[in-house]
Amino acid sequence: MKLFEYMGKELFSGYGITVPRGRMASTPGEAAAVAAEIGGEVVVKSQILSGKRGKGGGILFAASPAEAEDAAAKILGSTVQGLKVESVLVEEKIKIDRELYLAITVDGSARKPVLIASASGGMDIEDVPDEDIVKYHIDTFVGLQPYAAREITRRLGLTGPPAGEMNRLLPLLYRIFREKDAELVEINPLVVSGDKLIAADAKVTIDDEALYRQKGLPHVEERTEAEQKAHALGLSYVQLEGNIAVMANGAGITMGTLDTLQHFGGRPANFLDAGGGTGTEATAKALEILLETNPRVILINIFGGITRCDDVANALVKVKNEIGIPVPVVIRLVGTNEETGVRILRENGFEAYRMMREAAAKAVEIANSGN
Amino acid sequence: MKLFEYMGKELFSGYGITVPRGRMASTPGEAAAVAAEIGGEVVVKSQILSGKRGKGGGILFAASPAEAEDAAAKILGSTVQGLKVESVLVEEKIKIDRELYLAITVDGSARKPVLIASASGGMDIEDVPDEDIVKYHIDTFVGLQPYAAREITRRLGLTGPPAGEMNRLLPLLYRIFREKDAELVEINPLVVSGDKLIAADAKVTIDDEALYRQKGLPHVEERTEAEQKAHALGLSYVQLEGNIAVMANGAGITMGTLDTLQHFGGRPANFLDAGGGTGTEATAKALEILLETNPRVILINIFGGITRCDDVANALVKVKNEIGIPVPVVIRLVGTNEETGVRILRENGFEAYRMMREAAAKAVEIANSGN
Amino acid sequence: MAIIIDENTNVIVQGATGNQGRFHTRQMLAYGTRVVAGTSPGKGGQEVEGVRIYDTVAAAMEDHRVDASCIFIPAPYARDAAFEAIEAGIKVVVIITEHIPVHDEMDIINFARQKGATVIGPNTFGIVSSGKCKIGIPSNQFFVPGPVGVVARSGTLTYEIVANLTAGGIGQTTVVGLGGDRVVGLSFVDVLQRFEKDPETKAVVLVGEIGGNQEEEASLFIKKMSKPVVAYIAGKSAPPGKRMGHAGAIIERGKGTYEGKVRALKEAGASVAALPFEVPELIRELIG
Amino acid sequence: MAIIIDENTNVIVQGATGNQGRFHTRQMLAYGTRVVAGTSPGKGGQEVEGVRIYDTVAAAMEDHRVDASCIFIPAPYARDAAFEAIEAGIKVVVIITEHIPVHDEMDIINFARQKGATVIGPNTFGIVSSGKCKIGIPSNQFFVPGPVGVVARSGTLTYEIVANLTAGGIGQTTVVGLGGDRVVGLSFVDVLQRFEKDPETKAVVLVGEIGGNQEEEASLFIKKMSKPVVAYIAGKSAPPGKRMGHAGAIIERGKGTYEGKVRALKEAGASVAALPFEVPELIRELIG
Repeated sequence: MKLFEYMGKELFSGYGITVPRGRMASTPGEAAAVAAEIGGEVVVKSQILSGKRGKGGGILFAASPAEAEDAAAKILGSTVQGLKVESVLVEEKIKIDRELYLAITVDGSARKPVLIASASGGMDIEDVPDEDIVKYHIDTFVGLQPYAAREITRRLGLTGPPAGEMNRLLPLLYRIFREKDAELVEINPLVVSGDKLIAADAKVTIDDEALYRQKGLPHVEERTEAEQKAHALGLSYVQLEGNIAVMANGAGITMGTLDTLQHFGGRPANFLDAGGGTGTEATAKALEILLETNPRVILINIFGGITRCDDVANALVKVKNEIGIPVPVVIRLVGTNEETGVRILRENGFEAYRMMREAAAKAVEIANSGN
Repeated sequence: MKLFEYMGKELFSGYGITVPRGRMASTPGEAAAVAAEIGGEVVVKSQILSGKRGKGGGILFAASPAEAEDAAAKILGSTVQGLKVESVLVEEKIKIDRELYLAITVDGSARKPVLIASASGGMDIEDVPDEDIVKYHIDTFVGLQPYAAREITRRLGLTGPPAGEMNRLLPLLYRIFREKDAELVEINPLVVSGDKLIAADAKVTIDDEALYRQKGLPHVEERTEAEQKAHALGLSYVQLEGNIAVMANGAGITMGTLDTLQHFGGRPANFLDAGGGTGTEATAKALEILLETNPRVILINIFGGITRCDDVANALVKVKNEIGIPVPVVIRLVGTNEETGVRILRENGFEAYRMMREAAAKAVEIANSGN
Repeated sequence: MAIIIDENTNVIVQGATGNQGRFHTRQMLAYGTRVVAGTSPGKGGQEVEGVRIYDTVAAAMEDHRVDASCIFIPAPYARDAAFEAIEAGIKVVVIITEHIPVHDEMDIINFARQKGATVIGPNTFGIVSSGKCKIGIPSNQFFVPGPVGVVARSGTLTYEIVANLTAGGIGQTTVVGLGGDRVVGLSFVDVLQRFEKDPETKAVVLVGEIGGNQEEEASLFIKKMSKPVVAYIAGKSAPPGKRMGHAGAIIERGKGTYEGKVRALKEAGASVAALPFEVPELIRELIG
Repeated sequence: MAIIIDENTNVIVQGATGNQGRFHTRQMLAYGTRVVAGTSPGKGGQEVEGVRIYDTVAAAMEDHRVDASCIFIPAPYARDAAFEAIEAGIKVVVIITEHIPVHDEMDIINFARQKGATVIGPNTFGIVSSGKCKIGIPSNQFFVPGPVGVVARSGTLTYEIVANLTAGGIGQTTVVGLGGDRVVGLSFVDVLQRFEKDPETKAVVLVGEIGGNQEEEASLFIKKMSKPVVAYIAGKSAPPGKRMGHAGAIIERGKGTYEGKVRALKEAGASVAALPFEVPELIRELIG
């Protein structure tokens, strides 16, 4: 779960990390009021779950409350990086002596947290040459100790009061990362402003799997409606842009099914992993979600292990009888209770394939037949 | 620093460990009032920094507020285990189904915390046979995890609701041990009372070296006045019962000096480790502490390394000139700046020995000469 | 021969009294796995499918030699269960549980490294040394002994490929599921090293997917391998920034793409199947 | 030969710019110790006694091979300093600092074990391989090369004994101060094992004291040693329940008594001196 910038900054601030003074506004008038309260020059920042807002016109500067109102009027309701802006963060404009980059994330390869820092902040870390990046892996049992902070600070070339501030900040950022089950905490840029270090941006991603124990955090919903419905059923669903609705059991085989469709010239409408051992009821609900996207054809690819073929067949029959299925359904069904499943399908007017290849080819043929 | 029982119980309670209902009283009248508030039978417990209060008459039961008043009158002001009782803890008398023993302490040999538990509680753990004791070493980086709690609970033979309570309690006790820099947290007995586990006693010792970062704890002063003065100077002082005041530099050599005195038939008045590199001022103050105990003789044993012999000599001269030294002083002085030190002493009427053996023998001779 | 587990591996099932634990205990026994005990706090003394249940792992180990554990404990308690197995000295810990928080996974693997334990998973189907021992959840009928080692990040896709191999008369030495999460105990390299040393394994099938850089790291090792490798990478059609079911299957900031992985594997000399059902044909070409 | 450190040991001083650090850097250099660098956060680039100061241990190790560290950092920061040295890969960490909280000491030793480092102290005078290398605070003049290994819990008492040995013409291979705290890195057994293997060490002096059960554990090893051991135990006259200067020197609940230790040592075949100044005579009797 990604947090909006302002949420990340509230989190930072609660841990003692300095952020610019500012508040949220959802109308141009509010933006003007916040700017007046702050005084002096301000920044008006669109709150969307994407980076690169500056290039998309999502960040504007204003020298007065009136300018702030204009800026907010421009940004609010506009679309930045494909996302609609519903609120802005109005903040003091801070003096920038230097911009740093700082992040802690999960290194899947090392199976450890990794701190990534650079004296070249303000740009995408991917664009910073490796030799300008400080990487430090953290032992989760030991944590980020003061000595490690000092060493990172040294390697960044910081000295004087900002070095002291960095030594203080690093363990705080790691505490946020651990205590909030974050996958990523990123400050870019981290601004050296006189003796201070100020987090001018905040990108925080919380591990979805840990949300059950992170009750204190705000809820941010990134999923589409269909994705939310699938999620509520415990299924993985990703909306795509094609016309072949897909259901398979298992993340890998679902990806493989999409790849096969694409290989044959088809365009998948979604990724839907129905998981293993999903029963008739949930499978039927999953089918309903697929129908709501108005596909040309539905492809079901079941390699039954824990998933029973008769459950899948019964789910299909149930949906057909209860709400009807207005589009063709292509089914590949093998594995546990295959014979029963195939018989049920036949009795209800569905054809079952044994080979994934054939089923995928058939689905593509149907989808593309009207073109 | 040892905590009084009631302090330990307050600490426990703050962490969610169940303790009997009760309050402190420093007069019999207060004890009666607390007993009335609690209702039913109560126990009146002397608050002293020693175990075995029961055998010393320091714990009495009372069936009514009047009896509680009587019990408190008996205990308050009395001497239990050599310690004067200044207050009592009045608590509900709890139903005892079973008594357990539970403690976490530092295992110097393993260099780890060790949890010690036994189904035979209510007695000294030293009297419990080894096979009835569960020992579990804890990795400080891993902590006491739920699985370890379950295993300890199983080995104690607990089942049903008390087992669940024990699983909950064990990690709490370890948290106290770690978060409060404890050397010992002990619950004896830990009472099984119906479905509950109740800490009927609390023995908590905090690491003196960590008190600087344990600001939230109450302060308990166990030291004698002389010990406090020495401690304020950064010196280690232990009051003993003989008549030869001793100062040496280093814990081992100070012990060795006491042993030598005793070997020769003398009785040391104290242990005073003046440390290494203690200057003239502090050494003079340490001498003043020794004088206040009215010894027959003072033995100073300095093997100078970081400690400079001239500093010690000057301290002695300073005390002699400023407040006078009414008893003989025997000095052994070798090591860094030995010649200067010995010259200063001679010029001021002190004799210096080179050998510890001779100095100790001389001190004993003087101490025992009047007998 | 086989890698990691074989016919002498004694297995316990943690969480054996739950639905999944019970079902798969039966399945594993049916496959021939030596399931010597199960654990379930508070249920010590019960039996599941003839297997004795203990309250704790340590209790089970008082009565049995235990080489491996199979964990079916729900995600919020899985970290504790894995720690229990590792501290008790079990050397192979297979964590079937999905949805474990990534910070818990880092802790588990940290602890396992300290204690010298091998973690398979989390979020894995498990591991099967064909005809000898199955620890995990795949259906028994797919796995028959033969010359091919299989290592994969995903489950059903692997069953599909293994079933195709088996149907084509090509059995497997050991089939290892690394797990679909971003942080798992074993990497492709860890398993490839073992296959390279295993005399019965003649060729290896690697079933990867988008996200992370495991396949790229594996490629560096494949270059040095004496045995042929056939790879299939799932997720060619996946859009960037979206998790494709697995927590680890996501293209982030231009990293972990299908193209990058396939390029690395091909450069390393692996045969890369464009579609999953092409794998058996490629294997047959290589080891005839 | 010598144990743990020798003439090739490169040493850094952590906290080299403080009073103690500065003084003992000079003394160690005077003894011949290869002090290659010092550390002091924020003071990188300065010099102390001709030794270059670095901000961090890692920075020092970019320029120098470092085998050992000598820590003079105040107690509240000593845990961090020790962790820094251990994580940087230094294999011998001598912690002079006293008054370190015992929980910090447990953490330090836990971390050292994980990383394979040897911790000497805390609250130790250090270690001297006579004529080769001194890491710590004893005055230089006491230590001359010879056939006796010395291991002790306390400082000045050891200087007394070593000075008596030296005065009697008996030099030392290595003198090791374990440290006076309840939790320290090395035990008597750890050091006795090394002396037993060291060809130059012909006899060992063990300077123990009341409290703990190190001496009792040492006795079990002394039984198996080929080399003679002379022991002195301080604290015969100490009352129970009182800390005699050292955090570890306390008789608690009837454990750690003088009598128990002396009995164990004598049963193990060690010669036990009743008084500290008897040690040289006993050594002379044993190795002529």
